[in-house]
Amino acid sequence: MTKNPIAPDVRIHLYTQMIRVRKFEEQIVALSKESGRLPGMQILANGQEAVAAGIVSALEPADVIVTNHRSHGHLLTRGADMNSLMAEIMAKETGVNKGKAGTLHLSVPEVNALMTSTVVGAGPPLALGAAFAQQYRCAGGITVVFFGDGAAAEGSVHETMNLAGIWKLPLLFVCENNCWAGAQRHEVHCATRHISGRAAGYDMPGKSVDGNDVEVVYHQAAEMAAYCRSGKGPALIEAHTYRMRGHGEQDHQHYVDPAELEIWAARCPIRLYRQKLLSDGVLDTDRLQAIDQEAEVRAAAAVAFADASPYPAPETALTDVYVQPPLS
Amino acid sequence: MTKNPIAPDVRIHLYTQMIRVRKFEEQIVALSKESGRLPGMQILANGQEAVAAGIVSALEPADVIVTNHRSHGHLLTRGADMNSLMAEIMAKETGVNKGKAGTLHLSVPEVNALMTSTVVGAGPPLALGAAFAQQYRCAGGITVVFFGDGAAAEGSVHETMNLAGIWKLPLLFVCENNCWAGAQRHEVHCATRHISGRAAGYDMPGKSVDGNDVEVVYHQAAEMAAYCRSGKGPALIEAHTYRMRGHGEQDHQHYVDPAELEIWAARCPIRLYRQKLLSDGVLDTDRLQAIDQEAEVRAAAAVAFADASPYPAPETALTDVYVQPPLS
Amino acid sequence: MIQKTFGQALNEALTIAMEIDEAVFIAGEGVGVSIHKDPNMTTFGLLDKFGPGRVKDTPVSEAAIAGLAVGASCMGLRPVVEIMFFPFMTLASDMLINHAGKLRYMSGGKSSFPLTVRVKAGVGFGAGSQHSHNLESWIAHCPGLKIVWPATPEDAKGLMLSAIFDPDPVIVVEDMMLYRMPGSVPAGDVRTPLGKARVAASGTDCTVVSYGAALHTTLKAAAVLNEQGISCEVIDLRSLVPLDKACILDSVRRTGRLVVVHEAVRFCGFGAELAAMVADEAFAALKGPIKRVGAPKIPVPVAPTHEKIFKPAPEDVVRAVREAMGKEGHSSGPSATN
Amino acid sequence: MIQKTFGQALNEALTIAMEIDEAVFIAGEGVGVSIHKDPNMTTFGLLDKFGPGRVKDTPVSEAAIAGLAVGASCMGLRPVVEIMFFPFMTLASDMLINHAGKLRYMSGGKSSFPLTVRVKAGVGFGAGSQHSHNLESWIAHCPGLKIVWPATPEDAKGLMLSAIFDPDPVIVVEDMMLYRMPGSVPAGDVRTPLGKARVAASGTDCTVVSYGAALHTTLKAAAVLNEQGISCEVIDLRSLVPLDKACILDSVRRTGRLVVVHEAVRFCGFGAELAAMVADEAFAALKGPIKRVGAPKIPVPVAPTHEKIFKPAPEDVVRAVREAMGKEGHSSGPSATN
Ligand SMILES: Cc1ncc(C[n+]2csc(CCOP(=O)(O)OP(=O)(O)O)c2C)c(N)n1
Ligand SMILES: Cc1ncc(C[n+]2csc(CCOP(=O)(O)OP(=O)(O)O)c2C)c(N)n1
Ligand SMILES: [Mg+2]
Ligand SMILES: [Mg+2]
Repeated sequence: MTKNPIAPDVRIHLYTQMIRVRKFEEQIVALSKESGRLPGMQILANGQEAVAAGIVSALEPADVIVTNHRSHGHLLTRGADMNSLMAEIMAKETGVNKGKAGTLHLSVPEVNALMTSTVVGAGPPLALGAAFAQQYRCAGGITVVFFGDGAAAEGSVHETMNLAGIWKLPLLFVCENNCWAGAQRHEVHCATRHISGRAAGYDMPGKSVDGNDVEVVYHQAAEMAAYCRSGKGPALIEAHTYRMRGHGEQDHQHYVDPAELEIWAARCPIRLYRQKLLSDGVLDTDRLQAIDQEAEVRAAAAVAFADASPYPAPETALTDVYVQPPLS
Repeated sequence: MTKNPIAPDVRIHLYTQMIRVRKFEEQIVALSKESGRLPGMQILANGQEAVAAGIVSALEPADVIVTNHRSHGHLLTRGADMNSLMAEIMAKETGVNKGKAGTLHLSVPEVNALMTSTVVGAGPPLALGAAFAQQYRCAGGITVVFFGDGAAAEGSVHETMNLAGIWKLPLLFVCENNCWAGAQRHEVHCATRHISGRAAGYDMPGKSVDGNDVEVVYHQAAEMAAYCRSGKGPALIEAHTYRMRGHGEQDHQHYVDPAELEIWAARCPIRLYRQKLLSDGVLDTDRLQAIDQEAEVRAAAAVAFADASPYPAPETALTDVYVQPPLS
Repeated sequence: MIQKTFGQALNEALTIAMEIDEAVFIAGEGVGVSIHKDPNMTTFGLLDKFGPGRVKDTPVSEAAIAGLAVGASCMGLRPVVEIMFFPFMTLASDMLINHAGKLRYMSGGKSSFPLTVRVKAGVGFGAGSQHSHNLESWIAHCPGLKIVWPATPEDAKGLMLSAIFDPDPVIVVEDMMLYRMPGSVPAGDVRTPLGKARVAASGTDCTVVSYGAALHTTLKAAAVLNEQGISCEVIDLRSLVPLDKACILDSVRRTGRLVVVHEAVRFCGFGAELAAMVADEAFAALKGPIKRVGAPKIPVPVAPTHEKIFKPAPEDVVRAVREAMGKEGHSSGPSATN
Repeated sequence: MIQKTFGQALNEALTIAMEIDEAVFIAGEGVGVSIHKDPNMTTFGLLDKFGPGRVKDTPVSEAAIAGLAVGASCMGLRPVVEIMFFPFMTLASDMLINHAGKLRYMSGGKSSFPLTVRVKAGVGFGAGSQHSHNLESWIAHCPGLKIVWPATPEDAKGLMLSAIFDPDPVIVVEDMMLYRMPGSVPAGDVRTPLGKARVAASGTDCTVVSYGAALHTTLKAAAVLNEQGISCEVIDLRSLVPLDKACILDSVRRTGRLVVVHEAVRFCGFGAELAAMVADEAFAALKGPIKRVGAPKIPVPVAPTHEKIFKPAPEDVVRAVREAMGKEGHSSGPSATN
């Protein structure tokens, strides 16, 4: 595949996207240390920002994304509003889902982040329906579904790949292989090193890429998205990356080899890209600092907004179950 | 793979197995024309006898088989008693499962035909447990699970292959690709022509073979069974064959191209093998007729036995749910 | 009104829905090409009429079929998908329970899921418990879903149309024992509202609530009881969720007695909810014990002699009503076992 | 008796079972290596003690995990597998409902399935409805399965041991809200029999039946009611199937009143079966309406203000008992919605 060089503004965009995710989640890390600030578990994309930024930046507005429990990167890079996202993570009334999603089920339909499921492996069948609707309406647009290497073991993923392969749906599978499913190493939950090897069994192209190199991910996404858009059918990208902060904030990684963490820390996608942009002269340290600064301020403002928001009124717990609630 | 020639007595055994299945099912065809003789649907292995005979004949007594809704061939070749099998198909008290299985759930643990499920795709996860027990006990023995090309689309099959590949279980997957899942042609329910191509994605060997050539199936089964037995892990055989009488006896195949049926009729595994044994001088027409005769008589006797048996007593419907029934 | 079978009525409902709304499509195993060539089958002829673009045969992949419905409905389509037999609903249950029923709520009301799931239910065709296992109480227990169970050709058409155009996920149970039942059906897009029960026979002594094929068992029993001088008010529930509580409570407040009849296992069956509701909200009106007629807690058997034990018969309903009336020694039968 | 937490008691039960029977193995997602390093977790330390041969970490494959248990138990092993959270039971439900619960019956009694499924339940940890959804009534409705729900460390150990060595499939529900609850636990292989309820507090005015974490809500309410001069007999069910009908019926025949309390959605919840059973078999003894305290029919919410609406509190039980006693205006609360 010929990689045409990426325009400077796009490269700056890619960096900006990653740092915004990082700063946003750093606020969550801080909050999760104070008890009672955040309901439920806190699951972060820290270390995987290049996958979200690289994939989502290659999409068009009409494209749909479906994500999972590790969703912050996908949603922010897709354009979700930081304030209402942070408010939702705190389960506040001003949250993007009125405090009914919490951190695990954030969905932002207004930016085509259509559905989120924290049931591992559930994203693909949901995305199947979205991609089918796009094909059915001939409206153009593709659907991208993010799932983990652990999720690849769920039967639902197999059923979806087979059906997408038969119907030639515009569905891009993005497997973030971060070496872990909970406390289970990849080899404990997956029979093969590369999940991309399964694509052929569903008559679709599959590629494994370095998920910590945002430009590699971006190029691969552009290529595969074009393939899906052209009507040829589904495709699979496996992005090899690493989950830097454990499964969630309550996970202190007692089972993780510190040496392995160090290796991946050195491969931090943001640090790598910062160096690259500097050495390529796309940005100087001042502009970089300004971007980082702005991201930091923005994230802090989101927390302030969320803090200022109340929890939803108790009785609203009973609404939004049905469009047309049963009479009785 | 070097195919050592098959001993004459084994070849005669293979033929005998196939013709016994055919004659047994011909009785069912006749019975299903008389209303009220057989409860439920009647699903036959007609045309697929070579898969059952070839695979099962390559197994050892300690090996376990798990089968599905199209089970007659697997069970008879495994050594199930014809009388109690026919009685069970008629849901009689003398049936192998006391009239509680009917034709769809026949299981014959006494010959290690351990479990049968008519839930498509359920066999593999059940077989996973059996193969795990064999590995856990280091008792030797492998598990063979029969499933269809349609079943290959179920998520449970994927989950099982992945887990068997990780744990290196002594589990032989046998996919009978008979070109159909109900009224859906293979290409309507499967993204690829060959299901064996998926094996690599689970780190196991996979082979597609001519399922209408009993010796080819037998050789492949012997090779793969040895592989599983050796502790190397699971393996997959895809046997290409054809469902000659439609999905079940109520299916008149209005959607099937008669020309296709003719082609496969000419490839009838029994006819082909009869010719081969004759031309190789393993059997002469008299001995062949004697074998066919014996199978016919045996099958007719099974019907007589079943006919002479009563339906189970009504109150026995309430037993066998639990080993230790709830008190209340 | 035109004479149609139950299956033809369902077929007409799908035809009308697809004609009036491009957003309606159907999918499932054999909904296009079927091994049956039978006009009494719900999807008969739809592939020829509407083509493979809107009538989608699928692989044997229940989770994906349900996911297809959830995802496509979230995009504004109106999927009508089939889960062939009720026991296979287990394979679709994550998509239906954890997604179709919950995603709207968790979106804060931003998303909606106007999908319909058709499922075949029923006891008495000899296929056994992996093809036959009525699980309506599972669906009814879970938030965000609706479930209807027509007992007549007219309601088969009317409820199917209402389900397809309802803005929420609706499970439509098709009772296999009824496909060939004839009846008069109104022409055109005539809908039976969800959540409205029907008084199938009015009476004064005992309220008997049922649905699906069991309703007809109940009506037979009511006729017998009539000759014995016991007047039953028979209610055809039609819709389990939403539930027409008012209709049931009003009737029980008049009769003072309740019997519930269904073919599902009695223990924790839907009848338990009806009995519990009445034992709370209409307690003051009750003159006798609430009886439930349902299956014993065993898998659906195969042998004809066993199926008789499993499936409620008119005599069972007659006995239950007489017990509710205090006219017979109390017995809760084999179905008491849990 | 030794002081242990609920989680430690479960852990001890697994340890004892694995020590006394080689056929016992455990499997599930993180039952070996867990992100938690917490002695209050059921499987803590078992990998070190028994090794990877008997403590099997699995992929995220619930159907395969359940199939592993069904198949291995049919071969004579005693699998103890974990389905991490109750909503994921949907993914294992075909294997459990259509296979674990039916294969013995369909084998004509030739096969048996001595398996145990551990599942985490509970409301109040803020993770929302895809991690929290109590589905005990699903299991209880289906033949061939047993289900227990301990409320104390002693029963956690005793029921787990009974479940593992029971010859039939048993689902053991572990209430997450109880893992850290301390209590005294008998040493050694001491088992709590399946199907025997426990009278947690004897009383004369009203029978209140509960299980799991809801039992403790109920006991708090009973104390309040005592001060109001209302004496409750609180029954800790412990085992839902088999159900100790005699214990419940006997109590209601003495008190004349029944209130059921659980954290599952009230509509079609397990409480409906208890209410229906009593409204039939103990009708003559009833002095007031049967009340059910349960969750409204909504997905388990996330916000603390919403969780309060969902989860039954002692005040809700107090109100229900007073209503059952005719001491308050009738109100069935938001949970009436279906
Ligand atoms: C069906 C289901 N089973 C188990 C879980 C619990 N769980 C949450 S995340 C997770 C690991 C998922 O691993 P992976 O798919 O690789 O995603 P990652 O967390 O690594 O991003 C598990 C087992 C779940 N949420 N859903
Ligand atoms: C889970 C499930 N879905 C649907 C069915 C209905 N059904 C029975 S057999 C069959 C086709 C199976 O095709 P295949 O696996 O190729 O087996 P074959 O009948 O061709 O031998 C279907 C869909 C079922 N029994 N189980
Ligand atoms: Mg992962
Ligand atoms: Mg087939």
